[in-house]
Amino acid sequence: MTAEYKTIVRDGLWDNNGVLAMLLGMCPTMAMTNSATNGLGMGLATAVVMAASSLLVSLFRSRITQEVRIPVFILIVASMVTLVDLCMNAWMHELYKVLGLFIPLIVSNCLPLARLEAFAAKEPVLPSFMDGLFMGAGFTLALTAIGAVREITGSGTLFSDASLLLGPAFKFMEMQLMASDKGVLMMILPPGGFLVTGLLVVGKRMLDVRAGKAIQMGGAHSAA
Amino acid sequence: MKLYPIRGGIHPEYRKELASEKAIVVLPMPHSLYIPLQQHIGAPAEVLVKEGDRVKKGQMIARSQGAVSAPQHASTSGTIKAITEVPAPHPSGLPQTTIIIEADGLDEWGELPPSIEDPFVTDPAELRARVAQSGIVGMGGAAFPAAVKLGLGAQKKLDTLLLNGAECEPYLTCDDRLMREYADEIIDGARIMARALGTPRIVIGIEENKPQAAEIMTRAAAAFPMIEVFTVPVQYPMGSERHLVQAITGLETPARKLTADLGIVVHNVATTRAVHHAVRFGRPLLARVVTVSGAAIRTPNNILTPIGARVTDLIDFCGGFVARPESIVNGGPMMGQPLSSLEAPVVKGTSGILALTAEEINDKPTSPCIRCGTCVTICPCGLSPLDMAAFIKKDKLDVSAKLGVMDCVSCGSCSWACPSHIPLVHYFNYAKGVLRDLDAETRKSDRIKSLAEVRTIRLEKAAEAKRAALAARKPAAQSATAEEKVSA
Amino acid sequence: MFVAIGSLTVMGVVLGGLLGAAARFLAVEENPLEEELKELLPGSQCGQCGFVGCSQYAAALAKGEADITLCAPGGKAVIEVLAKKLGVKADLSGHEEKGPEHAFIVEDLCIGCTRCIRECSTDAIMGANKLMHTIIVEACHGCAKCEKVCPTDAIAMVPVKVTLANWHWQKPEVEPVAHAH
Amino acid sequence: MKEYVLLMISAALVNNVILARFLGLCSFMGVTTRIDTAVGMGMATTFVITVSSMLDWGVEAFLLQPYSLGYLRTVTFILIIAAAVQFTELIVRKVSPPLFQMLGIYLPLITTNCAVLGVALLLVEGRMNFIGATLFAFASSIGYSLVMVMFAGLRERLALAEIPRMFAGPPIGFIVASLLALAFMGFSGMSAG
Amino acid sequence: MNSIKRSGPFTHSYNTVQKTMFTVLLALMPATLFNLYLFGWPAILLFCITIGACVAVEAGCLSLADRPVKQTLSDYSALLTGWLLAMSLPPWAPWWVGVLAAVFAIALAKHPFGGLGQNVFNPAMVGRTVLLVSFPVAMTAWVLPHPLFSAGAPGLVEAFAITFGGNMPDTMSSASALGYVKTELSRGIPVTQSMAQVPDLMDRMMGYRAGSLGETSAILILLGGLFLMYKRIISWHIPLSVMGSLFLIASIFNLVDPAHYASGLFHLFSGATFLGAFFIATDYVTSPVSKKGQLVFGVGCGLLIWLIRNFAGYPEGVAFAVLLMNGLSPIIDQYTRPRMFGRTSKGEPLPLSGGKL
Amino acid sequence: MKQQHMLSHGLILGVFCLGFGALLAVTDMLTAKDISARALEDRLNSLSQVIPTTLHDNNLVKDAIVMKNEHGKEITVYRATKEGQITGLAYEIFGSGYGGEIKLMLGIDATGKILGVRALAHKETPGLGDKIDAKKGDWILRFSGLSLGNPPVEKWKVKKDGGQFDQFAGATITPRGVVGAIKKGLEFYAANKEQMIDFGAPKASAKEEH
Ligand SMILES: Cc1cc2nc3c(=O)[nH]c(=O)nc-3n(C[C@H](O)[C@H](O)[C@H](O)COP(=O)(O)O)c2cc1C
Ligand SMILES: Cc1cc2nc3c(=O)[nH]c(=O)nc-3n(C[C@H](O)[C@H](O)[C@H](O)COP(=O)(O)O)c2cc1C
Ligand SMILES: Cc1cc2nc3c(=O)[nH]c(=O)nc-3n(C[C@H](O)[C@H](O)[C@H](O)COP(=O)(O)O)c2cc1C
Ligand SMILES: Cc1cc2nc3c(=O)[nH]c(=O)nc-3n(C[C@H](O)[C@H](O)[C@H](O)CO)c2cc1C
Ligand code: SF4
Ligand code: SF4
Ligand code: SF4
Ligand code: SF4
Ligand code: FES
Repeated sequence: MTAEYKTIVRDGLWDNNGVLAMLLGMCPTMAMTNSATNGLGMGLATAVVMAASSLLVSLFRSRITQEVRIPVFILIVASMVTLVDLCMNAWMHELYKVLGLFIPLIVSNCLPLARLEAFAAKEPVLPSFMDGLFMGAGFTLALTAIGAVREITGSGTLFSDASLLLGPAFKFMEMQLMASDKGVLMMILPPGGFLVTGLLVVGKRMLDVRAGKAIQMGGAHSAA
Repeated sequence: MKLYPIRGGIHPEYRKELASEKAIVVLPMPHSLYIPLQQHIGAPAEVLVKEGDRVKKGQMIARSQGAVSAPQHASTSGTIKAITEVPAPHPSGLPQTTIIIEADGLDEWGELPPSIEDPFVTDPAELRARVAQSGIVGMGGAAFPAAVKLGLGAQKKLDTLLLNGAECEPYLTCDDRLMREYADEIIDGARIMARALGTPRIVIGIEENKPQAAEIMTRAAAAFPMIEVFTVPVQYPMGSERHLVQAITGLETPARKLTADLGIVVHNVATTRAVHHAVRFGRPLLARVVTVSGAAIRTPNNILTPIGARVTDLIDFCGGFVARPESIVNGGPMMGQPLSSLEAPVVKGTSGILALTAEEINDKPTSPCIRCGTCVTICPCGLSPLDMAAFIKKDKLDVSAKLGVMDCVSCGSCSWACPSHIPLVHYFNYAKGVLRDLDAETRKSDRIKSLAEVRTIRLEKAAEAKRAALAARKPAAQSATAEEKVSA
Repeated sequence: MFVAIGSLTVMGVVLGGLLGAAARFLAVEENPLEEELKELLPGSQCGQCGFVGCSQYAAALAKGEADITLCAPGGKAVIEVLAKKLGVKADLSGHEEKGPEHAFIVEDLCIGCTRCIRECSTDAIMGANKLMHTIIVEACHGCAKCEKVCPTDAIAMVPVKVTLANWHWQKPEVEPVAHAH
Repeated sequence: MKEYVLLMISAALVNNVILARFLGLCSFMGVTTRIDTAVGMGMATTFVITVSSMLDWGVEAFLLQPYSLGYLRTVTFILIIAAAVQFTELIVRKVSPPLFQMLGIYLPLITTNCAVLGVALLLVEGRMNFIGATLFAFASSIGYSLVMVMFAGLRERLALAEIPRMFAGPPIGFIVASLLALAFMGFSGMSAG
Repeated sequence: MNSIKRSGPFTHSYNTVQKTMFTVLLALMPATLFNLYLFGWPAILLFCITIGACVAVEAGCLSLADRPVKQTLSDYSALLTGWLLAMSLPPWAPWWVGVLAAVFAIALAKHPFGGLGQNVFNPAMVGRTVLLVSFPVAMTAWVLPHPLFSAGAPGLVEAFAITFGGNMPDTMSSASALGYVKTELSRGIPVTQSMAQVPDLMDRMMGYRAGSLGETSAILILLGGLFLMYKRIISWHIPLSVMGSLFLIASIFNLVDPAHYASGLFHLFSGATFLGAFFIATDYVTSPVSKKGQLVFGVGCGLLIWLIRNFAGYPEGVAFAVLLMNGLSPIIDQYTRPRMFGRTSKGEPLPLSGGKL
Repeated sequence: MKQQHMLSHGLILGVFCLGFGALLAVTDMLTAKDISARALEDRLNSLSQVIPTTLHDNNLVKDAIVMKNEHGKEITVYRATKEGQITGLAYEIFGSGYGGEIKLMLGIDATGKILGVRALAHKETPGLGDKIDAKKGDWILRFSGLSLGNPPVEKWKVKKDGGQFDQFAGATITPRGVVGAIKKGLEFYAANKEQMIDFGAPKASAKEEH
């Protein structure tokens, strides 16, 4: 793997993580992380869409004029989302039931569009695809982590219903760590989503500081 | 006698009893007097004497220069020992040009202008000229040349001269004593000033905590129907002129305007007494009453001090220190400035010298603001000190300016009351300084911009002329230009 | 199926046309920012920012290609107004405020070469050929260009003197009980 | 009448777009550093949500439903939103330059604000009539604006606080959002009452 | 003497943060002692645990942040937060309720913001609401007063079992008035009828009712509040506007439809109205600073309390109302700054002619 | 020139729309069958929890009819038959809970005895009211076998209200809503029995779609 791809991977998974560093794609991050399984599922779906649309945008990038850039990008993302939606509904129905309303919302999830603008619209096909894929993977990672923390503290389980998402073979992942009524309910309610995300950003900072890196202070479009 | 409420304010411990019953005593003439060229707001005075000159008491030794300025006079007779840089009575301790007079002990009067027999038929302009010539500046703190203020009468329609006898600062009793001991002179001076200003009415405002002064002044004023004496509630900073005006007339002076725009001119009682001396006897402003007080002073006192005596002279006169002073303050404890050196001289605006112990100051380490809102409630100017300070702390001076930091009169109420002991006023002083600097800088850079433009135009013109000349010379210059290009 | 494809295509064409039209109407606007920025700069064309002069710096700023902290003569004040205008955070950490300076000519060293006079953009240097030169402090904005051209090192930059007139309180020190970050 | 009031309260407060439904969070975290920008963003978004929801309602009722094109919903809605945003920009610029000055910079951000699409999809899910849909969209965006402005006020305050370095910036923003969501839980169960 | 660090003033009031907090503690004392007596040993245990936990968490956070621990603890703010937090918990709640609430109050709502004075939400109320939302069962387990040493009151040993073993005897549980009226209403029993079952006004004023550990005695809380006003720690603006607006809106609706809306007096003397109005909503840090702002804040609290009590899922809304208004405080602050001297409320200089007020 | 530009933007977007529209349409065609099959499965699945599959040999969805319930809301009544005999009915019932409406599916046999009840959708508080969910507790299972007369009508209440059903600790509103809904559902059958088992009525299946 060349250095360039290494950076793409590291950026996507950690340094420039969509959720923890760029603060994009916040909505699914909050809404779909009341359990690790949901986070994982949402992350995977998003990753597929991101990889596919990055690929397409990069392919067509020379044909798209400045003025219609955004609508075309949106159209591409929306089509990919619909595609995923239809296919999931038809062939991965259990997962579809879990992710529900939020699959259509991948369309306006700011993360794919931001990556299309920032990367795929300028770079060749393969790196774009990699960027989409690993940004999506980083997104999945963050969502799963947030989901795990919320699930453990809020309901005392981990990866509950993972077998519905991934198939019966993954039953082993489902864990019951404490009695469900001992959990701090708030953690799986809206306040918990914000709280855990905030704390994970702090956690990332601490690790970064320990690794001798500078703290990233802002989100992607914090100065408007 | 209807009074109007003023906003906010505080009730600090006044501790006036330390000096209020001490009659005014005269300071024995010190060995040397240090007379700074600038004891007032405006341009410094211009020296008229040189080293070695002999001067007599009352002789003008520096004359005013510019529209807003005031002359300085020799406070006693003696020789000019030096004209040099001496630390100013100022927290920075920066030096300023000072005339040092070695007293000869004779205290010999020089030639004085004649006294004006009946000021009430004299042309106001002449009265003003006399006041200007006598070097009188406001003695209530700001030290603004009094004659300039008297000139307002010619520009605006005025109806009231307000005598400020509030003396709201803790400790200070000089105005109190002055009113008790020299009421007639004050009243006479006030009438002269009213004449100069053209105001038909004089109002005297005295805080309720000076009942004797109020009584004596009322008695002294009884003969003159144009004069009214008001006792105003004890509420710091009642002595601030805008607030005193509001308390007595109910009028609120608009921001960036003067009380004179409402037809009211405010003067300190000591200022009017100085005017009395200048007009009736031709004597310039040579001495003032200074309250020396504070728990670190052995015997607090009200001292008639020649301008130019050093602070150390006053303190020695009071028997020195009985305790370690935490701060030596020039003025009252609320608005006064810390003195960086005891060698600094007393100037025309010095109303008090306080040697304060740590217990009296009662300052504590700063803790975070708990947003108690006290500062907001008590700010007499309706500001939000906590917000202004927070923005200044984060270097957002422009926001603090928007919140009105320039409107702050530095009365100190907020700092006094803050339970977290945040140096609010210090933040504001800092911000005001920086904002003033920035202002000066923009003005300078505007000037520089125009200078640069002028230069550019000049250069362009010159280049144009050169080109024209070149073109005029000979068309065969073609090859020459080519050569030039190669070399360039 | 054909309804689907058809309606989507029609929508695409219409919207595309609309956006094209929009782009046309929106494109005409010229960037007024540059002018405004130029107003904010000192205007002395000293070139310390690394650009030819203030206009070029302003142009670069407007395009977002230059850092706002480059103008030395403008100091913190200019950085702050630029930050505000451009809606960005001024990072003053790297910017060391030296305080205002002006040039000072050591008259003993001056040989009257007039190089500095030609250099000064505000005519702040007085003197004539072969004669000693002096600086008019009020007109000098401390760009230090003259310092650089002087063949005898007769020009030094000195801080503007603190006097009673321009002294002010320093910012209070950070409170003792406040935070060690 | 009463159900419309309930619908609006529920949309604005109880099921607040940001704090309960988790929509539009990127702008919530991104453009709330100052109150005036938050107000601007709120106004612009309110306008776009209301208008595009009305259009989307029309598309749903007259195109998608009759021809069973449910699967094109996402694509058509988002195209309409993108167009509505651009169109708004055009009109505002023509009609009121001062308003454009105020809202202009926010408009492009709105296209990718999932609150807009989210509200439209919720409308379809709720099968509301036109008036209900319009009111719902409007109330939802008012709730959005309210929270944006509140949050911006809080962040302006925080800009003056001595936040520990590890928490400064986004983390403290999340914590404030969390506590705000906690406070809004006080309204939960409101529609039932 | 040559380096002068600070400008004036050179005299200061004797007011300090520590003294302020201490005075508040003093003002809380009568109500606290009376209620501890009323609810007996389990309440005393919970009270100590909660305060202890708050102080311990504060100390931990301070040392994590590298700040002077002893010096900062002595500003008593954590103690006060713990105290008020304890007063807002169900009196016989198990120990972990107090500890967890303390963690959320101090480590979540206070220190990430930078500690005293920097937080934007009321720490005690954050602690209480997090617990309420997370553990609704434990947080709505009320008991009737069992005064110390009276018959039927738990002794120290039983108290340990209640607080540490979670063995709250079912027989002792009791609904709170607000909760009772609310559930009855939800099954169609009009307020007018269910009102017969709640303790009468006199009992509720004195404090003989089920409720949070420190909220029941309106009279003693009022006493403490008046003491604070006398000491000028708080002003009348917030308490009066909270209670006034609550009373007013409740009374209006009660007049219109007494079957659905309880009376103004009932709202005043139920739940945490008094404690909230005098001690919670008045928290300096999280309420507006100007008097005008405080009135707006108070009215907002009052209306929200009524709204939540009547229409939302929770029987009581003081904590939520306070938190919601905390969230609005910065904005209220910005729009209710006092008028500057000599300027219009917009900040322009006054016109000369209009100088007269 | 400008005009052309505008057109070309339109064309670009139009072409993309055309392409992706086609892609989606094709995908829809490919998936449509599976999707409706899944939807049917879903329906049957949830039905099977309230009407055991052993009880019928017909397609419940096909034989469903649409009726108006007592609030005028349209509900689908699924009917199970075995060898032409009606063996069971399933329909949606609604209760009001703590967080709003609770949607349940009630299955009964022809005599009005409960075969099973399941919560379909609710917004009750997790950890408190959500114990009505079969996944979270067995509370909902205890209704099987009961009917309007067993227990007697006046005992169809939670214990707190003097009935026979347990409430959850700290949550009475949810169980009260559920018990009330079931009771009303049973009463609905009692009142509309004739119509519900009439096989001449128009079928609902034609209207089934997404
Ligand atoms: C807060 C504050 C307090 C003041 N207190 C007094 C005072 O007690 N006595 C006084 O004469 N001047 C006081 N002044 C100064 C007056 O505002 C005003 O400048 C003075 O009375 C004008 O008189 P003069 O020019 O004769 O000094 C105070 C000013 C401020 C800002
Ligand atoms: C300061 C304070 C705030 C409170 N806030 C709430 C609240 O927001 N929600 C709630 O259900 N209970 C809250 N409580 C608890 C209730 O006030 C109260 O204990 C309970 O509803 C019983 O009141 P009653 O006896 O008057 O019916 C709070 C208690 C205190 C002391
Ligand atoms: C946060 C919270 C959530 C609640 N959720 C539910 C719920 O889901 N179901 C319910 O019946 N009651 C719920 N309640 C209501 C109470 O627990 C309510 O007081 C109770 O239903 C009354 O019953 P009781 O008579 O057992 O006290 C909730 C209360 C709170 C404070
Ligand atoms: C009048 C008054 C009321 C207070 N009320 C509260 C309160 O309700 N909750 C709290 O945590 N602290 C309260 N405090 C203490 C203090 O303000 C609190 O610890 C800070 O909010 C922490 O930053 C109060 C303090 C005072 C002076
Ligand atoms: S010093 Fe300034 S801010 Fe403070 S109270 Fe006085 S006028 Fe107000
Ligand atoms: S008086 Fe001090 S602690 Fe109180 S609000 Fe003002 S600055 Fe803050
Ligand atoms: S450094 Fe500043 S003054 Fe000099 S040319 Fe650049 S912008 Fe102009
Ligand atoms: S530094 Fe030199 S060149 Fe620059 S303005 Fe001053 S005198 Fe002129
Ligand atoms: S993901 Fe919803 S606004 Fe960004």
